[in-house]
Amino acid sequence: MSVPIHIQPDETFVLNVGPQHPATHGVLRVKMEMDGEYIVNAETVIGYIHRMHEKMGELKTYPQYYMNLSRMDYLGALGYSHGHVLLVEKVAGIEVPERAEYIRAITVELNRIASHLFWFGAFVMDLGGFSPLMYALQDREHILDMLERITGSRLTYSYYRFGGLYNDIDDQFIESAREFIPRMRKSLKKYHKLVTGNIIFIKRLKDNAILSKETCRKYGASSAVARGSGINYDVRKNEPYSVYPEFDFDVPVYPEGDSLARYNVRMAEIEQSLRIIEQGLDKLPDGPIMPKKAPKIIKPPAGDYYQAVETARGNFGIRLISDGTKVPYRLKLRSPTYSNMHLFDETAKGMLIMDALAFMGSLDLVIPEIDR
Amino acid sequence: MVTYFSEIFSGLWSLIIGLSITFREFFSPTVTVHYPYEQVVMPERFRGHIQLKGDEEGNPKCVVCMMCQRACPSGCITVAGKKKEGEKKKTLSKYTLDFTKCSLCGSCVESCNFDALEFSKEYKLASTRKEDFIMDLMQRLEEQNK
Amino acid sequence: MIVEKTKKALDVLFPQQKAEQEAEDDTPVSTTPENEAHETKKEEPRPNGLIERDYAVHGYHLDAQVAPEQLFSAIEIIDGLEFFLESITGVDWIEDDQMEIIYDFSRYDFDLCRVVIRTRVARDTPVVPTITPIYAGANWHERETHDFFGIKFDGHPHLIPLLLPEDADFHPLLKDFKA
Amino acid sequence: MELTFFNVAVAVTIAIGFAAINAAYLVWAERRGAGRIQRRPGPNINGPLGLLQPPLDGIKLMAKQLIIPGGADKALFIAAPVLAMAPAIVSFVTLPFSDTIVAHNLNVGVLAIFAFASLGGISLLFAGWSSRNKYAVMSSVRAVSQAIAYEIPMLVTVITVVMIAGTMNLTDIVAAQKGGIWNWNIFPFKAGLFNPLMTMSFLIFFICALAETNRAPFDLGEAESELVAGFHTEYGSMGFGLFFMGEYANIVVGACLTTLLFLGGWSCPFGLFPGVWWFLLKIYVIIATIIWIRWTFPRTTIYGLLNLSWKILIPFSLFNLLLTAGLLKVF
Repeated sequence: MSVPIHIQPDETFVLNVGPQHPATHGVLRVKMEMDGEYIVNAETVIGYIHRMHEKMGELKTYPQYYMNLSRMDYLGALGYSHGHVLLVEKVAGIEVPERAEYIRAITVELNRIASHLFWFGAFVMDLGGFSPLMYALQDREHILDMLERITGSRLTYSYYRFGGLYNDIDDQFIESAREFIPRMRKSLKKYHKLVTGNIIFIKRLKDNAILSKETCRKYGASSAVARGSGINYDVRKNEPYSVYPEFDFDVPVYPEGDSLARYNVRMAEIEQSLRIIEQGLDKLPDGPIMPKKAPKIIKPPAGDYYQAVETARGNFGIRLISDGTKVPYRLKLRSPTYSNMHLFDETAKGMLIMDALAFMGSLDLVIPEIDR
Repeated sequence: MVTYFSEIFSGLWSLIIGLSITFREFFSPTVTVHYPYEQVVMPERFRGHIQLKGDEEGNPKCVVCMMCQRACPSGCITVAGKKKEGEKKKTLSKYTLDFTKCSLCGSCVESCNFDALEFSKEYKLASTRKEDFIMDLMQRLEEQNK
Repeated sequence: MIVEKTKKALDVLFPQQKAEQEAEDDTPVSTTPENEAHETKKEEPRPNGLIERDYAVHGYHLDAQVAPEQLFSAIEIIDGLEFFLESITGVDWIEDDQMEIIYDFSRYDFDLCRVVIRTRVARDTPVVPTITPIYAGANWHERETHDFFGIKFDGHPHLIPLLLPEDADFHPLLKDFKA
Repeated sequence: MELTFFNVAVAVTIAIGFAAINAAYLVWAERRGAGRIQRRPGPNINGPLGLLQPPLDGIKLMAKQLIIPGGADKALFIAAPVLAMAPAIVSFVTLPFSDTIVAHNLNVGVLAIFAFASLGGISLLFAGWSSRNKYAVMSSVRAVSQAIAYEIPMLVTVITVVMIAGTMNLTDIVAAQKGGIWNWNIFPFKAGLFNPLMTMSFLIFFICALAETNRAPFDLGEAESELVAGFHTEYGSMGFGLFFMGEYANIVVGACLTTLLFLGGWSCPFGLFPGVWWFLLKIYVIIATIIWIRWTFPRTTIYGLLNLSWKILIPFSLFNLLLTAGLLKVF
């Protein structure tokens, strides 16, 4: 609900929604020039957790770079490793066995659900409801335990290797994944009854920060931010990669463009990921998880290559410029939240600070992924 | 006028549904692990800090081939070996792991062809001094064997 | 079909390549644009022009190299064809003493076409016109490339360091940068 | 009971004692209730079931240093927490717990309590303004606008009840509701008067009580996720302790008032043996619902909150007032 503001220049004061603030989920600072509760203009200041992954990319060989990707976005780490591994396999021409592809798809989708659940809990807590966070984390705990059993760590899995996986999954993982799906559907119903139907929640998010298709295109927004404004763009469908063409799932798109639409998109995405996991578990072939002669030293031919992948937060792209040596010449990481967050400054003009922070919550930010 | 009232009643009804859910949650059992009193069991593939594997008589299987030192992205392993006279293979003299820099990616365990390294199940590693994390794995192996 | 449309739209920028194209069409020469690009890359830098790439290998369809002056008009064509800005990458070619800026574009709808526009600038005077008037989303990308490479984007409204601390005067991604 | 110094001293200490114990152990009840709602046990380490938690918290708070920020307006900064706690405690003096147990039976009991309640809004303004912190100023402005917006419908519903009972003396109001559950003000078919909207005015009063004490969906004053900690951001040890206790004391006062005005005070549902235990039972049921509501709903926006009050609560309560006046005139 943006109201035209008529401000006298000396009337405004600058409020630092500073690096340490409960609503920014990380070290992000928004310098807001405020007139009372209305934001006159907002300037996002990032870089507080910038670790220069791209320089590390130029100093380390390809196999040594596995762990950097999961440190970029710790909530949906597998999606990022998937992009990195797909790129190098495409460039170096490494064959990936069918079973490894399926396990990758299943674990990426599980990780996507875990990331969406964490977002759901944090978003409702941003709006003031504390209990849904605990329910969401409780469901997410099941996923983390499942993934910890097979990969060895809870968040920063370096589980994928060029050509396959670090180690294979066992029957207990398959059985716990199968048993997880109905339980997750039951709690999804609970969330819809507890939060989505709640009138306070709907009144809070209806017509909050409406993004037009044009703004999304100008800023290059992706995932729920673009799909919430009616743009049917999902890298798994637009540029099919790995084993996704075998799964039939649909991409939830809501035309309204307000925070409620972005919320609905992500909740529907959890349902779609459950469908993918179900089909993945049904079609899981046996066989090896690493090619017979997996090359130890990776030396991709010189040239300029690009690979885009759909992660929980949007279309993550890696550009690799290799000069034929063991170490990449230049590795550019295109992080989706970087573009999603960029449109915050323009949209937050004229909004109340409460609506602006609700809008920031609906963008699903992970700050280390913005700063890289 | 009708929508005005229907909106109020549907709003109240959604609030009551919300309350009913938390009411049911109130009476369902707690799911948290009370940490200091109940310990958490780490799964078998859990990646704690790496440790040396001893053969039957307890001395490390490591043959000082330096593969792990080269494979580590952050350079936290330093290995030193010396050749005892009369034996052709080098024996391990010093194996330190700088756990402050280690990011548990597992390249070292993967690159070791002599199965001399494994992940420990250690997760209670809080300490106030940095030096506690420069671990001498040989000494840990001896303690383990005792 | 969108790939051809973009190709035709971008060809207008390279009149001399069009003349060479006619010459090449009537004398069927076997070298496809693919490996012809490889050869030229080794000896002297690639002439400005549009090359069609194989998506399966490279990950994008069209690869156009433009001079810095033509950059603005090229981006306007791309904006006209409803592309969205994916990212801006800077590359420091220290051997041939040049800096390259790569603009990635992709599409929201289903007929897939990824376009890459690249410009090369001299390494010691890296100045490129900004594209923020067309794509507001390029603001941060340009500031970041300025942070890491020192490439000046003239006309940029707010060119202060984004990811590096405010008073940073070093450019970490340059090949001769010593930490 | 005539007014000797001794009687008043005993009555006041009992009232303050009741308020302090209640405020402390409500904190414990809220933390355990919230824990159970979120499938975790809540405080259970200090003492059996965590019952020693509130005193230990109190000691911890007192041990901490009370930091007064640099440019703060010292007088107001210190006055604010006292002003938050004082009205709640003082209004316990006039609250009757049963027809015999009352500290001081004022003839204008209802008026006195609401006079003290309005002081609460001022304490938020002092706290926010004097701690010279942008977040605190914003939250105090919000809290004051909320307090004003919700005082009006609250007072209008109270006037309706006072009109039905004919007096302002709380004991007499409860006496008017004696005899059986159908005689309470919450139900429309009271003897000699049929007013269908009474249940709704109970609901309005309950919502206003929530909003008045900055609780549940209306806790815009100390909105943790936006304004860091709202008006008591800069308060250290006992400053924060007083605000915290003040909030819970206000909740108890709100619950007592709802019981007295609408649920027939200490009269028993089937009219047999009235007594103070019915009164305490009703209070703690209402407090449990307040805690239950807090951990279920998200927060409303500032304009949603003000719209709710000005556009829905005030018209309904005024209409209810006129309807009751009309019915009283007719019958």
